[in-house]
Amino acid sequence: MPTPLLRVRDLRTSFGSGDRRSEVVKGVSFDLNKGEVLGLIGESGSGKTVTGLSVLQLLPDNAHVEAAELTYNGRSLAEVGAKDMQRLRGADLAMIFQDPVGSFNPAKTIGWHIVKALGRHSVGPSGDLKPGDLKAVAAELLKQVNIREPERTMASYPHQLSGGMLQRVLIAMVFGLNPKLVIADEPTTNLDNLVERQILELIRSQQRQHDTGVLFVTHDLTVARHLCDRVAVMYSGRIVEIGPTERILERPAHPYTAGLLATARSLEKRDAALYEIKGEPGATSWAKRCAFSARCPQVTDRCTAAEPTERTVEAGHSVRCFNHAA
Amino acid sequence: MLHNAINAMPVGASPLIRIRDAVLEFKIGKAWGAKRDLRVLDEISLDVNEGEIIALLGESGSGKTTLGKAMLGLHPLTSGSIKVAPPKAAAPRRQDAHDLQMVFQDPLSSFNPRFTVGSSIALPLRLHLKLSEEAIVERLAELLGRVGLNAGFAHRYPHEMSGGQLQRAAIARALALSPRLIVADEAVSKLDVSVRAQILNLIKSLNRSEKIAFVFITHDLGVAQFLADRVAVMYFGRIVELGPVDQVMDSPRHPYTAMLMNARKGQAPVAEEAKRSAKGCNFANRCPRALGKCHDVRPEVTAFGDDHEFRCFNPV
Amino acid sequence: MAFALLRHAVMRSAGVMILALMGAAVVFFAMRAAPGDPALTALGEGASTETIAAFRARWNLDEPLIVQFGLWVANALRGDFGQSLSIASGTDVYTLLADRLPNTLFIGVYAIILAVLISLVAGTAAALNRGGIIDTVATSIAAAGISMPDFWIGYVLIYAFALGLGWFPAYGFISPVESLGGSLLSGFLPALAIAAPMAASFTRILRSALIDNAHRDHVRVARSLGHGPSFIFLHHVLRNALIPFVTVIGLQVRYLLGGTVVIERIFGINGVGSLMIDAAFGRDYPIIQACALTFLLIVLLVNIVVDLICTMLNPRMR
Amino acid sequence: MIPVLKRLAANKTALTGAIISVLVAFAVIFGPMISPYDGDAMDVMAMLAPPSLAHPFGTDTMGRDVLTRVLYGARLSLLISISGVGIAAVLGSMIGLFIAYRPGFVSNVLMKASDLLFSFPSFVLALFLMVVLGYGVFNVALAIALIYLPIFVRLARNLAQLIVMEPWVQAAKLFGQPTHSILLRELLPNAVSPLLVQATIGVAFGIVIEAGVSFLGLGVQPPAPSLGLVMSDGREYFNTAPWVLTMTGLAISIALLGLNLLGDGLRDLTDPKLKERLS
Amino acid sequence: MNPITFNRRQALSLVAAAATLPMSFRAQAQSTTSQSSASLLRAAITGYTVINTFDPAKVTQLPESYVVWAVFNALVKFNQKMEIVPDLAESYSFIDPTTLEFKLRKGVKFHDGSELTSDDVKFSLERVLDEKTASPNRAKLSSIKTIETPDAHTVRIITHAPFAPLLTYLANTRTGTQIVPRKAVERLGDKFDFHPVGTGAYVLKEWKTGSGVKLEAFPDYFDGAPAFQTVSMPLIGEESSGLTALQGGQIDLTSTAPFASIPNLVKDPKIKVYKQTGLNVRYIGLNGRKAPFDDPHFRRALAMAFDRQAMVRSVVFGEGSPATGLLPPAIAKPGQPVPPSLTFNPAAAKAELAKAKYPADTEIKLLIWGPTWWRKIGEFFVIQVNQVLGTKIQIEAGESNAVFSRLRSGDYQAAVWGWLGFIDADEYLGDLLGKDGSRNFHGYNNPTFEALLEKGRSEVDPVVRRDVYHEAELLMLEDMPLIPCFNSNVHNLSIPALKGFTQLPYSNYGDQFAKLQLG
Repeated sequence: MPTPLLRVRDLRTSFGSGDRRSEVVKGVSFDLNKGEVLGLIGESGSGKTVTGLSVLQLLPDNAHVEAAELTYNGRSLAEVGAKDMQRLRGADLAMIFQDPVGSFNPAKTIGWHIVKALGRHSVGPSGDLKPGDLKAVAAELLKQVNIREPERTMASYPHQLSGGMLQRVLIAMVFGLNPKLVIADEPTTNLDNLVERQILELIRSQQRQHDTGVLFVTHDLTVARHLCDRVAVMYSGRIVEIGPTERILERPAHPYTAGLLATARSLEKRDAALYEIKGEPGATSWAKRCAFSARCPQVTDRCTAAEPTERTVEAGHSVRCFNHAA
Repeated sequence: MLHNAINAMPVGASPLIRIRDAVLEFKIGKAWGAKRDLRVLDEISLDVNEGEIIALLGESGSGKTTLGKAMLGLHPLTSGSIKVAPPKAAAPRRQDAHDLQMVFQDPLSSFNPRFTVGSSIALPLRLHLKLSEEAIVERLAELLGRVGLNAGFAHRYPHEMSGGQLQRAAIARALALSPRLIVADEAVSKLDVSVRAQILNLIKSLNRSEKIAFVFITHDLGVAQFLADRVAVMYFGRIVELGPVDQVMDSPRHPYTAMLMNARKGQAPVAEEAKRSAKGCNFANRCPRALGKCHDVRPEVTAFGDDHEFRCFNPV
Repeated sequence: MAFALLRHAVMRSAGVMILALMGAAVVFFAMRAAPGDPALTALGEGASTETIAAFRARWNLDEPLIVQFGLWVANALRGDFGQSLSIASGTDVYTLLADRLPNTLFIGVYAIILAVLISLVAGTAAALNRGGIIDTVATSIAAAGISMPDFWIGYVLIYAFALGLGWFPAYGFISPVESLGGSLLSGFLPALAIAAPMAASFTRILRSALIDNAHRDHVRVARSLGHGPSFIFLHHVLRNALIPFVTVIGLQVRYLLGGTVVIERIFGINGVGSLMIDAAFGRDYPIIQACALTFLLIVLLVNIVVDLICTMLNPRMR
Repeated sequence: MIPVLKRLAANKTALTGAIISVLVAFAVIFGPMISPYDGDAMDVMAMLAPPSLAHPFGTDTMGRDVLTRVLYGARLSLLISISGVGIAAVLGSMIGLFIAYRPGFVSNVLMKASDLLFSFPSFVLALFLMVVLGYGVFNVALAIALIYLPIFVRLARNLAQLIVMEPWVQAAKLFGQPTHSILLRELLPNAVSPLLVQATIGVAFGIVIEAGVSFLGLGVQPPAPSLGLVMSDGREYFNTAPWVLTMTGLAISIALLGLNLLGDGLRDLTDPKLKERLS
Repeated sequence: MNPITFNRRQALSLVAAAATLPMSFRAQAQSTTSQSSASLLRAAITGYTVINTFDPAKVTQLPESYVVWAVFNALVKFNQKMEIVPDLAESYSFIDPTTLEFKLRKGVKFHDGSELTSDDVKFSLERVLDEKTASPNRAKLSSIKTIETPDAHTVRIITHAPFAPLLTYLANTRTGTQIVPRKAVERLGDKFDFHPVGTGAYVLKEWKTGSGVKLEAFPDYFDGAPAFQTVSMPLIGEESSGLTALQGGQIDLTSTAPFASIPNLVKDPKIKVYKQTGLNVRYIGLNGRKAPFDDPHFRRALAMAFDRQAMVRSVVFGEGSPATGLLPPAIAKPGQPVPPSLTFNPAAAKAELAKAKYPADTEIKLLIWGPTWWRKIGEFFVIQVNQVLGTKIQIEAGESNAVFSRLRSGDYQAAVWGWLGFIDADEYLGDLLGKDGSRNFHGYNNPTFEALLEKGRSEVDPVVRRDVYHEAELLMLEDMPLIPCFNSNVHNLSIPALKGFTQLPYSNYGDQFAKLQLG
């Protein structure tokens, strides 16, 4: 197997200090290969967003990130200095955020944002760019994300554009920098159905065009179905199941994944009543128990006595559940 | 103050709410700047029948929430009418009590954070029913029970409850005065996936068992399909298609509905910004089937069968 | 954009004029309701009835109130605010104001500039050094600054920097018309006394606006794109923090101008403020009216300017 | 209430402010009782005595104990400021909430009137009102109330405009809750902490206004003790007895510092964006 | 990492840059500020800010007369020993008890270049007497019957009866007897108020309300050109501010000094203190036409209810003496005991109040004004009287002009007031309390008192005259139309370099500018 683009082993991220310290990511491990889209799926409190931010070191000062291994292209991100990390960001690692409106400085034009980002990394089709060319490159990038009037768009201020439009600009900007890895943090959650579909399509096509590795963070299984090569399902700070998308959608190994799928299926099948997972999600402890045990329909005594370890279902598909025969 | 645009209908009329040519315009612009009217509701005509669930389906800015609130009298209409059928039997409460209620999108802000959930639910009871304190406590427990919460939740403050629990409590509050209709505005979109199913099931069972009509506002086709008897698809203030849910979903006539259905199946629509049109069909600039006149002439409502209608010159 | 700004300015001015007219009405009618007959104040109780009648006719005091108000406004528009009744009997109020307004404006502008400079530096330093020594020192001084009434600061400054160190004149003010350097020097302490509480509050607002803006999403996005800290600070944080900063400056101008009143008195500056104090003691109604109105107009004008700056800073307001 | 106290204790600013404020309040309430001197009692033999154990702040030109005068003065100043700001807070908040809840002609007029008051420089308004109303304790309080009224109107309106859109207010409307009940039950409790914070800071500012007006001789009239009057005296004989001005100035500053810190701390605890909402 | 975490050095350099800012600009500004130069005298009028006119005939406010004496001259003036010596007159003599003849100096020029003639003198004095002029001093000169001008440099003043204070009145600025040029006055009309034309050493160059006066040396001054080309006279409302300005080097001379600072200033080598017993009186003026002061019992009760000795200590820091009557000690009959009605006597005061027809808690407002020590008179009075008698006197503060106009119009109950610069006993008793006295704001009218005043005016023998006024004063104190408090010392402060200043007990300095120099 070649070196993965991103290798994460036992990532733990906590906030605060002392008594008030709370762990949000509780030991997450995964690999992301070049040109691959990995869906990171989970509900609120599962730690999926924090996982993404931990990789890019974009968390606030009170956050504390530890990992047994956190490498980009074989290079340990933990050992990269602040200056180098700054250089890696944008050029190699980039991120698309959930709120397109907030992603732009309201006091600056769209064009300013793109030109400054391009100027920062001096990138473009020909490699080095003169400042004067940046505007043209920016316009070209906007065209690639199906923005019809790039000049007008560039002269606009963020509040003059819709969320979908802004997300498109952000995607153009991010992929225009040619990063190897993009973390997309619920980029479509705030968008309308049709726009969501367009944005997903856009990410997919840009990803293919640039052969970018994408970590796609979402709470929506159906979104993952159309976009991701593999999915990792998170629950309370850990990945409970990871594997190829089709495999997991067809034969989920974890009761939680199965429950989510059952609900989605019963919606599609127009059942009289929907399949329900009882209880509410949230950060629950994994100490000497399975965090999902309280909601699990298949719970056994073992689930509340010890922490389930990761088991391989088949090559590339593993699950954290006692009930699954190894 | 409420229902100033809503007149009582003659007794015996079948729909619960009858909306005719409802137009709602907001004035926008600064105090001294150029004002312009933004048409949020544009010639809406719709009946909501007793005991049915009707889904208002649409994207943000389509006017679905405004329409829901207008039904409740929270927004006065610019023109047109919304009429509410008078209650069939004299209900055991004061005359001005409102039997149209609402459940909101954000469960946390549905309750005044300074008071316990119980006291917020009890407020309409105290306001409109002359009940003893014991009776109120009893009624509170009963209401909470109906939405699957135990009576202990009455003493909790909103921030001490989870989203799902709060949404149940919000439904309990809406039920307090035995309403005939509840407008549920994106009532599950802020909830976690695994909790959504619980609330949707609850709403459906309340509708089936207690014959409470729901106007369910959503942008999620799946939810609409599961819950609704009928669906009204809205686009920039207009209802572009209205009909029984299966019929609309399985064989949409309006290109917009069709596009929504396709998107759900994974087919990306044409990338074009949604735009409001001054004269023609609002959807014309995104519509793959648009004709010349679509840009200039506003399509009128076309009936298709008894209960299916749409606004399109060139339907699918 | 220039046109839009101009139109915006015109629209704002129209609103301000209505407010100014309302203000004039309030000032006028309140003054009429105040105890004491202007005629008697001016002429004394012993004055003959003919003298009083002549005085009343001269100042339109025998017209109905609303007519008096109209005439007063009409005269005021022509710069005629009447004549002083007691403290400088017979002098045109306009002359008094024209003499003193430049001094007040000079000190006011001087104070604003000082306050803005101090707070820009202190606020930025504090935010950059959040939680550090500079931050603690700056915020503590700011808290102390807000807690000192300006007249008290005035004395501290006089005793420390004028009488103690001898760096600045202790009393009196050289008008900018006479000598700009002299006015800058003699105006420094009074301007600083007025500026100190303002600077303190500006510092705190700038500090918190900087910190607040540093946590905005677009800052995180900029970081994710690899922009460096100085770029982000300049273009994303400071740039955006200027909007609340300028807004607050606009709001605080009323306190600042209030401060000039007492400070003018303490430092012996012949400004509109000290004129108003003298007039208040002397119950010199025409002067009080004119001073109050002048101050109102200054605040309204400053508000227009602040509003325009905000509009330029914040594209969303255009 | 307990969690609030706990958070208060954790916030150094608020805690310092609270401690100073409590000490000042204690001194002002009980000080005059404990003090062996009468605020008015003259002792011409002991005039302008420097600070000593018997007279920690020294004595003034009439041989009155300056500390006792300051305590009485602070009591009066506080009373004036609190009543002024109190009136402004209650009235202003109600007007502000109403404006936010019921936009329309009446609200527009109220808002314009409030804006007008807000456009007068604070001290100019105070001076103007002192002339119109006449000098004296009650009128100073009234002037402070009028100066502070528009601030509360604006703040309450801005706060309520955010709350009015909240679903729970809409729900209340749907249940036919009467306007006064919506203002008092749904809006006020959720706007009250910023308003209280503003009131705390307002009391500090009210003291400044009172002291300033009285300092000029247009406010509280002698022989009633007022911080401004004591300072005005102290200024006159600063060369001979610098302690009168210095001690009184320091006393004022400490009291204001306490209130300001408390206000700031409370603001941080309740609403870090309060300042912006004022605009 | 926080994007706004800069390193400490960057933050420090910002702070340092800010700190040096005011200093760097100060260096720039200083080069442009002019320091006090030898040709400029800065003589501040402290404690007052109001000037209503510079017309000698109309002057009432103290600051006005400071300027008037620099711009005008009278026929005679006081020398340093308070003796009357010729000024515009070369000599004078009584031709008979009712005729006073002046020989005028020749070649005296007015500021407008015209020459002084006897006609100008006649015009000036008749102008004061003219009712249309509304001079506050008309009554003082009412004894004048006619003024004759036998030639251009001779003036004869003929009185109805022998008039004792005539020379004094002709010398004192506060009588408005300075000589003005007829032509200029007639030409300027009302404008003369602020465009005075005199014979004085200085010409008024500029006047700004509330701000001050600028004088320019008059090169043709008959007594020789003055040393200072320019005199600026800023008006400084507070005496302590005047001191601050003097200490800060912004002025050279003050017209008054804060009493509280005198003990310290005397020891200060950087300040020169001039001090003298003053010709003045501070009193509580009562309005005898209004309740409760239309009741003499009430008035007497108040007069005995406070300790004047303590008031002097407290209010003027011992720089004065308790009043023994209305007349300052310098002109009163010496060696007289303090009358009981001016002695602090709580028991007698209460007994007197008991006889009054008004209750103790009658509402009384006492007007106060001016610099702190003036206010303190009122404050001290109110505190002690209220304590002793249980009265409810309240204080109302005003500005001097406003209080004065209320006094004049009778719109008051009680007011702290006083006069400085009155030199003749008739000015005190006659002007303040005589029924035609132009400063009788008290409604006092006692025929016996009037008769005594009349007698005093025409009595030429100074000793007899003094006894007459003593008798009148004792009579007045029985009625107590006003409550005398104390007489205060007068002070001037200057920088030590100022030479040639002589302080006079009426504390005027306008006529001294010509003699001053910096050495």
